Amino acid sequence: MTVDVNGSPRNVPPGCTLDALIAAVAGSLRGSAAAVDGEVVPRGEWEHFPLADGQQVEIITAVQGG
Amino acid sequence: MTVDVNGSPRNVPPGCTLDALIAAVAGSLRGSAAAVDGEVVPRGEWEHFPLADGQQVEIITAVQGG
Amino acid sequence: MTVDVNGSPRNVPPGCTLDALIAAVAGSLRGSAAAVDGEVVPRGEWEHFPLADGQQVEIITAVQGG
Amino acid sequence: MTVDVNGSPRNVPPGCTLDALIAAVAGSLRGSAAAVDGEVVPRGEWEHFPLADGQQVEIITAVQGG
Amino acid sequence: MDDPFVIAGVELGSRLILGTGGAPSLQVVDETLAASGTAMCTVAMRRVDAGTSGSILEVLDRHGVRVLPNTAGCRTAREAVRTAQLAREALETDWVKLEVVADERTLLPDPVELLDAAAELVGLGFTVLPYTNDDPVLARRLQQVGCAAVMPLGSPIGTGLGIRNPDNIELIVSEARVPVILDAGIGTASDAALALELGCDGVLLASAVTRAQHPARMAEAMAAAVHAGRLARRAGRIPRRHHAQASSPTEGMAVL
Amino acid sequence: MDDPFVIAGVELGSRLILGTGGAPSLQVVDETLAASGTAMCTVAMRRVDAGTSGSILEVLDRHGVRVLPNTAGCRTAREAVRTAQLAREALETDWVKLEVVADERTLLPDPVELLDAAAELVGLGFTVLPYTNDDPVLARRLQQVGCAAVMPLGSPIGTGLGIRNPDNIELIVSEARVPVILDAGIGTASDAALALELGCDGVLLASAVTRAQHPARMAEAMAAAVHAGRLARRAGRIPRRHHAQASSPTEGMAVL
Amino acid sequence: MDDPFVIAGVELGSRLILGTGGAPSLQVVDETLAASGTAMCTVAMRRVDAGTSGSILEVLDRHGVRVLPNTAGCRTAREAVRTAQLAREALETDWVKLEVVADERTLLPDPVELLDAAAELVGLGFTVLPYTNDDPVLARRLQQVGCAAVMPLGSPIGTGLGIRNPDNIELIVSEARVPVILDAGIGTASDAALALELGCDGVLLASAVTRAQHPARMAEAMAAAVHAGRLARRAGRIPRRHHAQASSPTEGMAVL
Amino acid sequence: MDDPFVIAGVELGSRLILGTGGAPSLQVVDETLAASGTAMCTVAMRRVDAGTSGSILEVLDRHGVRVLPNTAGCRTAREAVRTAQLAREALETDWVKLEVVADERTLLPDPVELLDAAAELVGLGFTVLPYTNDDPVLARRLQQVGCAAVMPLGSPIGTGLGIRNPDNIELIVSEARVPVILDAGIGTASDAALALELGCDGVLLASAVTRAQHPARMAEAMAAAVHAGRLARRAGRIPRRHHAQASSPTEGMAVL
Repeated sequence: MTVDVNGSPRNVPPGCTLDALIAAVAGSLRGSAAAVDGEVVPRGEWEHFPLADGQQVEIITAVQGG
Repeated sequence: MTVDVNGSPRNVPPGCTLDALIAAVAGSLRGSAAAVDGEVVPRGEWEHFPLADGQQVEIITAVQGG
Repeated sequence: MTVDVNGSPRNVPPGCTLDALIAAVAGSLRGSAAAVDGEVVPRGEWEHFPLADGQQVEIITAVQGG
Repeated sequence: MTVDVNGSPRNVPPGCTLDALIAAVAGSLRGSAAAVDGEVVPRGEWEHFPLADGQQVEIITAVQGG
Repeated sequence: MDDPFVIAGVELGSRLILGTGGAPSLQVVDETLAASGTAMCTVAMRRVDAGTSGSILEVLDRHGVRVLPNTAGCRTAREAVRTAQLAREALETDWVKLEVVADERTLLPDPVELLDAAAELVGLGFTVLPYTNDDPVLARRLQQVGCAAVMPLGSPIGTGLGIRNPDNIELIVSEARVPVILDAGIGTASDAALALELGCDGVLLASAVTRAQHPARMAEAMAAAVHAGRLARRAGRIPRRHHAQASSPTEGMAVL
Repeated sequence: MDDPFVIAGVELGSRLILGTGGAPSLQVVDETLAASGTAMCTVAMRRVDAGTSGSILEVLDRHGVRVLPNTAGCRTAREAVRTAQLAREALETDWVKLEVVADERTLLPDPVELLDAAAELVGLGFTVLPYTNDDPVLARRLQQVGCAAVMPLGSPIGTGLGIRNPDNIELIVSEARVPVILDAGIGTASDAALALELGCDGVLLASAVTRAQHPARMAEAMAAAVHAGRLARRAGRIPRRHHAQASSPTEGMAVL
Repeated sequence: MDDPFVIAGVELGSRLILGTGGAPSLQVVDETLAASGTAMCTVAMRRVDAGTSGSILEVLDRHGVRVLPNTAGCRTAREAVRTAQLAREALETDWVKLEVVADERTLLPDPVELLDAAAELVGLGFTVLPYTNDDPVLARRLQQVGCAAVMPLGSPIGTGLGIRNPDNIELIVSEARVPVILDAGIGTASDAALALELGCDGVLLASAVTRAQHPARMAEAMAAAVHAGRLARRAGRIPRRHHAQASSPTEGMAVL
Repeated sequence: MDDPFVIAGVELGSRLILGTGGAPSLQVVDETLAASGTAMCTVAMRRVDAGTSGSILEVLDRHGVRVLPNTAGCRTAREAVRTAQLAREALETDWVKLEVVADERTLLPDPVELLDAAAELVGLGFTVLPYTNDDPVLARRLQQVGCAAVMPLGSPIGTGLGIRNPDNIELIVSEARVPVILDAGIGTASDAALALELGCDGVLLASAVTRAQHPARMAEAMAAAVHAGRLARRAGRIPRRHHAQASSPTEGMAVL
């Protein structure tokens, strides 16, 4: 199936969970977080959070900032 | 009957209307306005605005101000 | 003979007096003044002030200034 | 004989030299200096500098200052 | 007039707006109005029986000066709106100088209550001239809700500290789509001139004139200062330079 | 006139003295004189053949304006004294704006040469108006040698930076026994008003007007600013306060 | 430590808080952290794939510095709240530097959105440090809704104009019941010292260090300046006097 | 030390020079010396019997601090030269802080007497550090006659008004061929930091420390401030900008 990650379409296996996606995109779970369809998903729920086709996912991390 | 005018009780004849009260208190209708029980009464309604016992009336005018 | 006027050599007839030089250079005596060899010559003396060959003459006037 | 020291008369033995006066007034020679009749006397001359009756002597030292 | 001062479609004959508060007597108000040439003055609304006198209105009438009621003393949007409504009934004008202050000590505007009151009064058909702080963002929002002018402070009311943050005033002016009137803080004539030079369209002041040692003379000074500042703004001042530049010719020096 | 401006026993009709340097044309000088209402203007003295035109004097005559020759460009007392003498012969006035600058970059006065020149010129019967820095001690010394006025700078010539050290100007004014004229540094109208508010008796400026985008308009602005500043000085401004003070009554609020 | 700096019950080892934005490299961030001795740094939250690198966190870890995520770039309360929530999940801290700006040009806070966001985040259990303007009333309201500190600007972000309105900062300090941190506008060391002298509890700056010609040296300068300013505040400065006062004795002069 | 502070070939270990006047006791002087880390202190020369105590020298010795005698109180070149000669005999140093003031009220330097005294003392082999006003031309002349440093005031002695005219200090620095030491007017730490940021090589202050509520703490503050200001000068501050500049990335915002 396809989800939108940070504005770009990405194919993910059916049943893919959020923690897997974050790990794949960010390289690790540490220091990152995600919102699905505009709602922030608590870290504790990532493992069991199933993704659905067409969802909008934002995956962010810390960068240098003022 | 008695109405409260600018914080002090004042006896007024039964059936007294707002225009009469303003004229009595302010000396004329010009340059003054009134609120009854917290609601501002439009100038055009004064003549027919009956006062009731115990109402709170504020009668104001213009003074020097910054 | 030759005198230096405002930094340039200028031929003047023998016996030429300062008032004549100023008039020639400035067009009139009004609004101008002169120094000969560094000394300011009072207006009253111009008429009878003889110039000598090789003298340094400065003739000035008023210009726009702050 | 009498000399004026810092504005007050002071009796000193005849033949008194400047070093003795400074020592007497200031307690020591260190950190002080003197002028006699308005002239500053170099430290090296104090020992042999004879005082004369009626001289004006200023003896100064360092104090707290900005 | 080649440089009209217009608020809400009404041309005012002077860029100097006077507050009448603080004057020791109506006689002094009368003299300052004459000396200032102002076209609009503020008044406060108070209970008739508070030892007040309505005759300030007669003084303003005599000078043909427009009256601008204020909501001085109000602390909430609710109070300010009702006070504006009373003023409208009493003075038959829908113009109001909107003041909603946070406390008596600083007399600084409360941005939230001010914005709420402004929006409500615009909805009620008032021509709203809000006294605001010097925050360019709040000034922008006040315009967005429909205020007819914005009136930022130079410094707190009555302090005479002048314009403490000219950068903010310039920023407000650079974005404004309505007249900007410097309100509060003016202490002397040069402060008023500076306000116009920064691009303000007018100045509103009270204490600087009414509490001066010679109010009428200071009123005349303020009128001249506002005129001077406006002309200077339109004349295009010289740029600030860090190095000197001679104003007399550097050539043609005599050798002496 | 209830507040005359007098230098060396001569009453001048305006506290604004204009320099004519920097104006793009005599036409512009003519317009600025008319707009400013000035009563005295400075001119520089230069060689006749330096492509100069004497007709600046005609413009001043036409406006009935007093001419004040300067010694601009002089670097030593000797040069300045001779230049003043030439000016006296040329213009038949013993008034002189004395300038002795240390260098072309800063155009700042040289205190030692300035004081020497001032003393010598006073001895020669001149009425000396020295352009000086803002040092109160030098201003005092210039008065001691007999100068008819002192003319401290607000900031360097042509910079338009205004009055950089108001404390010094106030100190000079507080001690002055002759008129104090703020000379140099004025950039815009509020600077001129401030000079008068600080207690200066007049202002001398050139570039601020002659190099403005619209010289005549700025000249009018400066005239109004000087008038405003003088009136404000005499009106007795309100003291600066650190806490706000209401200009509307705090009693008699309606309960709404 | 006899003068602890405590926010929300947490003692920080330095009153200097650094932003890491603008540094040309993580190497420079590393050097500035070492030179500054800071105990807390801000970071921004951005999409992982925007060419960003997470390793800023490793640098902060290495120095044992607390991370303070910001909501830079947010224009509405909604965006800011969600960004804060993402930061909490990502960084496992409930502290947030709350920024809600009105536009990209001025980067000034939007008072209405800021206040709404602050109230909501406090309700969600965040420790909120809001970047605000210098309005004392807004600072008061931010405290009323439960912010752990208030962080007024000295001047707009990145301008280096220092503290444009010290009166407002002093007023905010005089009323504050939480730490006041001067945020934005610092250009050089004396600006930082002044912030502490005015009574601020700390300073937050980024560009002044990260964009200086020698960032690590400026970081050291800022650390010293914050220390100096705090000590000066606690030392009780001499009052400002308008007349001179000798620091050497006036008696005991020798007659020479 | 990679950034030595050298006067007349002598390296001093601190850019902070302290005056000892105004301290309530030698005990306080002792504490401030320890806290400041200064390497040179000024003393005044007074009659032995004026209830004075010579032991200030012992305190300076104990801290290994160089003594710099001043000519405070002198009004003429003659007095100042003789006072310097007495100091040389008494303290066996040919360094002198030259003060020649015009009056007791302003304590401002007399430019003419100062310059005369400086030239004579240089001729007598003294190392002359003159206290001067902020006139760049006088500073230049003092260097021309051979002074080893120039010490312009920020504001009058003891006022604590800081640096009233930074432009003049920058101008003096830009031309200086000897160390420039900001002398007089410092009120608090940020003033001292600013002096170094403007390019001064050092700061001399007395009252700001000795008359502070907690002198030793203020001494420590001044030491930190001078260090901060010098580092900031060498770090290359960011330019002042009129428009904001973000310190967080503008790309990579999440869509929330």
